[in-house]
Amino acid sequence: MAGIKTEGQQATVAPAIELRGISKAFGPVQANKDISISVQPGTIHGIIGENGAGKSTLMSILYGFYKADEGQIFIHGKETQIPDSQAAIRAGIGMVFQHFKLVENFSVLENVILGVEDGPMLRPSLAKARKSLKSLADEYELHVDPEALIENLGVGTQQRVEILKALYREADILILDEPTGVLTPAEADHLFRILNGLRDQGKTIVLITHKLREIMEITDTVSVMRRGQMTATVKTKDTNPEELAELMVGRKVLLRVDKVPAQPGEKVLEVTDLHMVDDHGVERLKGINLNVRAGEILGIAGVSGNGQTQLLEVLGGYASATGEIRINDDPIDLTGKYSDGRSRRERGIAHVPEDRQEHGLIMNFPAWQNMVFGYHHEPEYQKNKLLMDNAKMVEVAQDKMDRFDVRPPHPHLNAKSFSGGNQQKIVVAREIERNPDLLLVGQPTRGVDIGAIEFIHRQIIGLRDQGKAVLLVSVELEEILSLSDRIAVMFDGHIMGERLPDQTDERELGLLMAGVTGEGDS
Amino acid sequence: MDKMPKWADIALIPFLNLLIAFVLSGLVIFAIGENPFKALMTMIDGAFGSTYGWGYTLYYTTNFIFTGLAVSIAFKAAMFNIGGEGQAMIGGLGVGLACLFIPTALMPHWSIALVFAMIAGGLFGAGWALIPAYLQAKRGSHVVITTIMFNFIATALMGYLLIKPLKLKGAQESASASFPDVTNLPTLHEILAPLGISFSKSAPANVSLFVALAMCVVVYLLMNRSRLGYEIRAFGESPTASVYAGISPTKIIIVAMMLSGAISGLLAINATMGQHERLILNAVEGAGFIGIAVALMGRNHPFGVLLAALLFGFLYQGGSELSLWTKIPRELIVVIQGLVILFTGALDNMVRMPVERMFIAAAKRKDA
Amino acid sequence: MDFLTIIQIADSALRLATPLLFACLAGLFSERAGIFDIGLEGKILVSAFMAAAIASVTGSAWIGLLCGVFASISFSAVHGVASITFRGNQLISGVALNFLASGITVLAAQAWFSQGGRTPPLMGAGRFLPIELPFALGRSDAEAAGVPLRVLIDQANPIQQVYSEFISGHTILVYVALLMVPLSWFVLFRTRFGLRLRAVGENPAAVDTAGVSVIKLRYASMAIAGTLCGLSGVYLATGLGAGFIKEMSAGRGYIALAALIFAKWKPVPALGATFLFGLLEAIANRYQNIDLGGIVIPVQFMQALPYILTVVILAGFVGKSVAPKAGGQPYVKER
Amino acid sequence: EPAIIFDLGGKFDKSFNEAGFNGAEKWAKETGGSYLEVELQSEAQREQALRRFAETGANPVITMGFAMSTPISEVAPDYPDTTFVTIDGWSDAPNVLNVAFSEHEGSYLVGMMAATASKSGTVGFIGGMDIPLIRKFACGYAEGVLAVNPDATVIANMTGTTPSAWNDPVKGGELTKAQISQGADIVYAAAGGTGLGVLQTAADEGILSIGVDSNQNHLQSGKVLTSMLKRVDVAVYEAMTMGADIKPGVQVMNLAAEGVGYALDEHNAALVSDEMKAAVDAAAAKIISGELVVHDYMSDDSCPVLDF
Ligand SMILES: Nc1ncnc2c1ncn2[C@@H]1O[C@H](COP(=O)(O)OP(=O)(O)OP(=O)(O)O)[C@@H](O)[C@H]1O
Ligand SMILES: Nc1ncnc2c1ncn2[C@@H]1O[C@H](COP(=O)(O)OP(=O)(O)OP(=O)(O)O)[C@@H](O)[C@H]1O
Ligand SMILES: [Mg+2]
Ligand SMILES: [Mg+2]
Repeated sequence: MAGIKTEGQQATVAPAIELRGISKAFGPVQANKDISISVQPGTIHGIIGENGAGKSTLMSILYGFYKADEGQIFIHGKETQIPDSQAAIRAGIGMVFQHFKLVENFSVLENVILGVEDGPMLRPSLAKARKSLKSLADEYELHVDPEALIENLGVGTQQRVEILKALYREADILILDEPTGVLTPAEADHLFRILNGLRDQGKTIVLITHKLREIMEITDTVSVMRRGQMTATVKTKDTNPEELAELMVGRKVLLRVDKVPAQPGEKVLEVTDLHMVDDHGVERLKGINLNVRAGEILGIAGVSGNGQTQLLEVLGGYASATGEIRINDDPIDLTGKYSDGRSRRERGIAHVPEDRQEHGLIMNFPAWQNMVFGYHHEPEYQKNKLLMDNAKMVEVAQDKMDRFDVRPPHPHLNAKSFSGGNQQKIVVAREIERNPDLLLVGQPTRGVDIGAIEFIHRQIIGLRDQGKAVLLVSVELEEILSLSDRIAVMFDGHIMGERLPDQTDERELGLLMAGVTGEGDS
Repeated sequence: MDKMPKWADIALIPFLNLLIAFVLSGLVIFAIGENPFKALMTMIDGAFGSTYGWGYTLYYTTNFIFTGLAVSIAFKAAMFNIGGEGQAMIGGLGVGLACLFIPTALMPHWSIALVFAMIAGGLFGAGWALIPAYLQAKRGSHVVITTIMFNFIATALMGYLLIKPLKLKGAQESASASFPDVTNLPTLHEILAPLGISFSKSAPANVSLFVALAMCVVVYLLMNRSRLGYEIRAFGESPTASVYAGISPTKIIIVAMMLSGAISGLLAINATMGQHERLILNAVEGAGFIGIAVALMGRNHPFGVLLAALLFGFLYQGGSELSLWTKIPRELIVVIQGLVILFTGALDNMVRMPVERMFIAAAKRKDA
Repeated sequence: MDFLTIIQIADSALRLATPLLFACLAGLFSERAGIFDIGLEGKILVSAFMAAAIASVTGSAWIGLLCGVFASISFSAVHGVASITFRGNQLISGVALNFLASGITVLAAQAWFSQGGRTPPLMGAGRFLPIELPFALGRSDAEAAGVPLRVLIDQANPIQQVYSEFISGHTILVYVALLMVPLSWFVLFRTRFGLRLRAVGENPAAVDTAGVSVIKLRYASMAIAGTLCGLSGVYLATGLGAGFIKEMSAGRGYIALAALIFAKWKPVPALGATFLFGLLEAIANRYQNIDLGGIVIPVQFMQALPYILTVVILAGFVGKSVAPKAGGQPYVKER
Repeated sequence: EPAIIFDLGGKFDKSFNEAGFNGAEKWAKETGGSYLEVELQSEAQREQALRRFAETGANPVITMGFAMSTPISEVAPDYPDTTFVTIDGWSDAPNVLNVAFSEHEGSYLVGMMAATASKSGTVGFIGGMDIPLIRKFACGYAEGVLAVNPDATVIANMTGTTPSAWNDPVKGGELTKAQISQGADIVYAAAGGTGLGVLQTAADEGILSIGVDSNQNHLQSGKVLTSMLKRVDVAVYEAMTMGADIKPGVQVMNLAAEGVGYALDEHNAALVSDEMKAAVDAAAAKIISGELVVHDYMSDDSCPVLDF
């Protein structure tokens, strides 16, 4: 691990980046409030904070993607106006966004030169880029086939293209927004090697991440953001994860969940040799075998994109597959007439989807209509053969919202008007209150604040304690470790192996997640 | 936190949109050398100044309620059905076939004929929407383009039928024989006379108006109170979430489009059965397209559609009067229609953004 | 059907394909930049009107051309404001513009010329006249030989027939349209501008973060689309026809869109697709009720054939075409 | 106050409707009177226009075009005090005057002229919407052509089957080109606004054309052989002059009544030789006297000399 450059040098050199009093509002939301920060050249600076704290907004302002309402930007000590990305690029800033900004059906080369072509004709630009790409690749261990189409590359490679893009633009300040969220541990290590190499060449790097481990491992300094404000900037070597977590949330955080040992009963869910091919003809599930018993939580760990989403989709009834799935020892229809969400619900499967806004809720429907979403056929919500009973639905919604402490408890408010955590509570309330035999839960606490996380975790454990089966998918290893009674790790459409939470650790799981099998695994 | 109160969304914004469209239309009238205010007075007088005017205004309104509701249902399912014109044309074919070929013995009274005609018109209209719907659902062919194509195909088909098989022998015009008298629907004159209200005898507004009003209620209940309506709206808002909830996209696309086509097809009971009493070319007169403007104006709400249909009924009848009494061609209403669609539909944000900002600013001021 | 007849039908097809080709390329630039344009129809119409009106007033087809193109660009600009600046629904904007065009042209024509919504017939320099290419058999050859041109061509060798009938004798705009095909290809696939334009239709965020203005690019595409679509209308009114009549675009904008899909958003196939539709129209013109050994295909079927074909193409029976990914969506910054 | 309703082609179609318009204008200028008018925009408006004019007390209400037959039959009984005039249409109602033209006779004459002027022995006919009325034109024309040159070929095409066929000059032009390539060197256009495209293209391609309804010789001066006149202007003028005193029934506008004829003016003087004129006038005299009967397609829906 690289250390910090000598203290003396830092004092005399102007900071690579200095932000003063940056504020930015999106309509009624104040995303950044009077933020000041400075980053020394040749260092890696981490930024952490809860979801919605304003990290990405701040960095997007630096990259000219948004314009700050107020504040100044200094680059290498000079005040710089950054009205657009072109200006940022001129100022030597490059940014790798959380969601890559690549043109899928263009080649690597075309993506690299886009916006910095040398003249009106393409050919000379391409030729030049081809050459410099080669030297960049050698210099920084960034090997990519320049003629390959982006859509044929894996995420790790795509990220390398993004970094190449920045370097080709001669950036000496590189911003990376949550770069490791989509990477396997091995890929992440490779990335960090590259970043260290860049720092050694004198480049300045800003790294946004949610993972305290990464902050501790690679950064020189770290800033913490909370609710649009910068709460602290400290030297990494002077701090520890507990302190950072406290700075992030504003109070002491208990990272463990209390629970009694599981009392597993009958097999509720049994999956045998499940295969699934997606719309693009790619096989996403390659023979999954697993089971969940009544009264236990099976956690599925894995880097996202390894088939967990597809597994939930198949179980939830909105993707077809081959193989066998049994509920309470009864096979369910995988392709035919009864392979839809409604039939699955009738078989006692409830489902908290991974993406509440894409799947779990209709954002423009009021809460009361969302509270019956998926269950709108149930007799209790019907007034007669033709019409639904709106009054009853509002009443039920009100009751659930009260008990799940959804704030504000107004059933007539549209789903989009609730904060992420409260949206999640609406979904959890709806699904758990069905009292299902099997609960599928995907990323239950993604983008949810600590308080809500605790509440939701308690609900899930409560359901288990009532003797229900729970299948939990999460990319957060901590969450998996603290909630699960058994852990299965998914990689590339396979279950790599199963572990018991108290007999494994993040390190071992991380290896499995990267596709490295231990002894006794498939 | 909502950015705007609901009344601003359903009343203020459409009003402002409409205002801009009308001011521009006034400028157009001015630019072609006519007096916009006189033109407006002519239109108002022609559309509302007599029971004759009302009769035509309501006749057109009836057409637009049908097509407006049709477009709005498809809109709710996030389908942009531009095929109302063709669906109404083919609905007319259904109505025409029913009136011409169902033996009058089976239809002893107009009310029974009306039921047959509604079924036939609805089925034919729905059928004409089925292929675009199926292609959208199963093959992802954009429903906008396919429905436009089906409008052209419907025109060609009707042209063929009215020149060859259905044409009245010996006649010059491309039109079918007149329908049997028993299928002729009572006009407002006939309906209101027993109540002691005298209404112009010659205006075409007929009992279909009440069918249209009933359809508003039916559509309201369907969309806002029934499971199917719930599913259609859910699908329209978020297809991905609907799949999660077990709502079949294929089913919703096909059902919503067919409902839309069926209601478009019902237009024919007003135009073909009620007014012309025989099959002619182009009985629809662009009502299918106006349905788009009506649905946009009415915010896809049946009650709003009703109001917007009345507005367009007024424009249509007023526009006809304009071309009778002034030198302003009837195309003026096409211009107004274009402007209304542009400002209520495509340029909605031009008004909405500043109004929203105003409300946010006002809210902030109140908080402070 | 003899060889010459085929050539003559092809000749007619080329003329009829020209407005489609211009409009199709217009749609190509627009949709490649991520903006759906069902307003092609309206733009053809306004430019046809303006071109004819101004040409009849000034007596110059070229001034008519400029004004026609200007009118079409203005409509494009409105479409741009609606769909780029105000992020409105592009389909609705297109529909609205079609309405506007169909009304305003008649209104203006009536106010201006009082001829029932049409412009006066264009004479002489008010029209683009056919150009006789060197070595082609033309009117002067016929006069010199003292026989009708038709006879002269009938007697010529096949190559001369193709040259004189099919290749020669079109107005300049036909050749411009053909030239636009390689030009469009070159601009889109060989220049910086083309790269950015295609990128903005696939992933505008990539362009934006690369420091290039999405808005400017999209407006540029609108301007190009406006120009090309304008030429389509100009040709219709001052090349193919001799004046404006109401609704003279007659669905060509929609057919052009269909051709665009058929051509998978590529310039050279666009030529093929529009020529095919032109050919269908030429055949329907010439053979009204086609008798296929007992079964008579009614003329209405021939007229509807382009539309039916479009549906078939859209249904994917002729191979799936994938539209530019960002098509139809306004660009909103997101991370 | 009289009223006139123009058909879909509009009053400036340089053809049928414009002839009616000219008649009305002539009346207005001579009497200083004013009249109501409307140009229809759609099929569905027909009845409304009739009723509106009748309602406001216009008398007579003159309608242009065959398509008014049914609407007039529908509306006329409701307004017994109004007299309706239908030009080209037909209604049995007691308060309707049906004005019927003998287009076949006029077409016969221009057919003779076409056959005389043709060098190739092939002449063309381009009709508007394919309806019996237009076939009547075509049939008379073909008879006239064959009377002069029994070996001649007549190529007949219709522009379309919907009302838009009256207003499609581009298609008219393409049809003309097709006929030229089939050998035609004279084309007779009976197609309303579409005919403008025919005349234009014929002139561009260096062949002669024949206009219809109004005198269209001036449209392409020196390139239009003649025009088959259908004196709609006379009919309208007379109806307006008679005002409310019109006698309902049938008014036949044939050659004898000078309802049809051919146009001769300075624009085509050079094209019409004295012999041609003499032959045509002789035939006209025979038709008037009844010695020569031109077949009327509409009498039996068939044409002995032409297949459609
Ligand atoms: N384009 C936008 N329009 C409106 N609100 C926005 C926009 N972008 C961000 N916000 C809001 O601004 C706040 C800060 O968002 P930002 O994305 O900067 O947070 P973040 O710290 O990056 O969160 P995460 O960890 O989830 O990436 C949030 O409340 C977010 O909803
Ligand atoms: N576009 C509109 N124009 C005029 N009035 C409207 C419009 N939309 C709704 N309204 C009126 O607003 C009131 C509320 O309508 P309604 O309860 O049906 O709204 P909604 O949007 O269907 O709400 P929800 O579905 O949430 O119950 C009713 O009186 C209705 O007639
Ligand atoms: Mg972020
Ligand atoms: Mg040629």
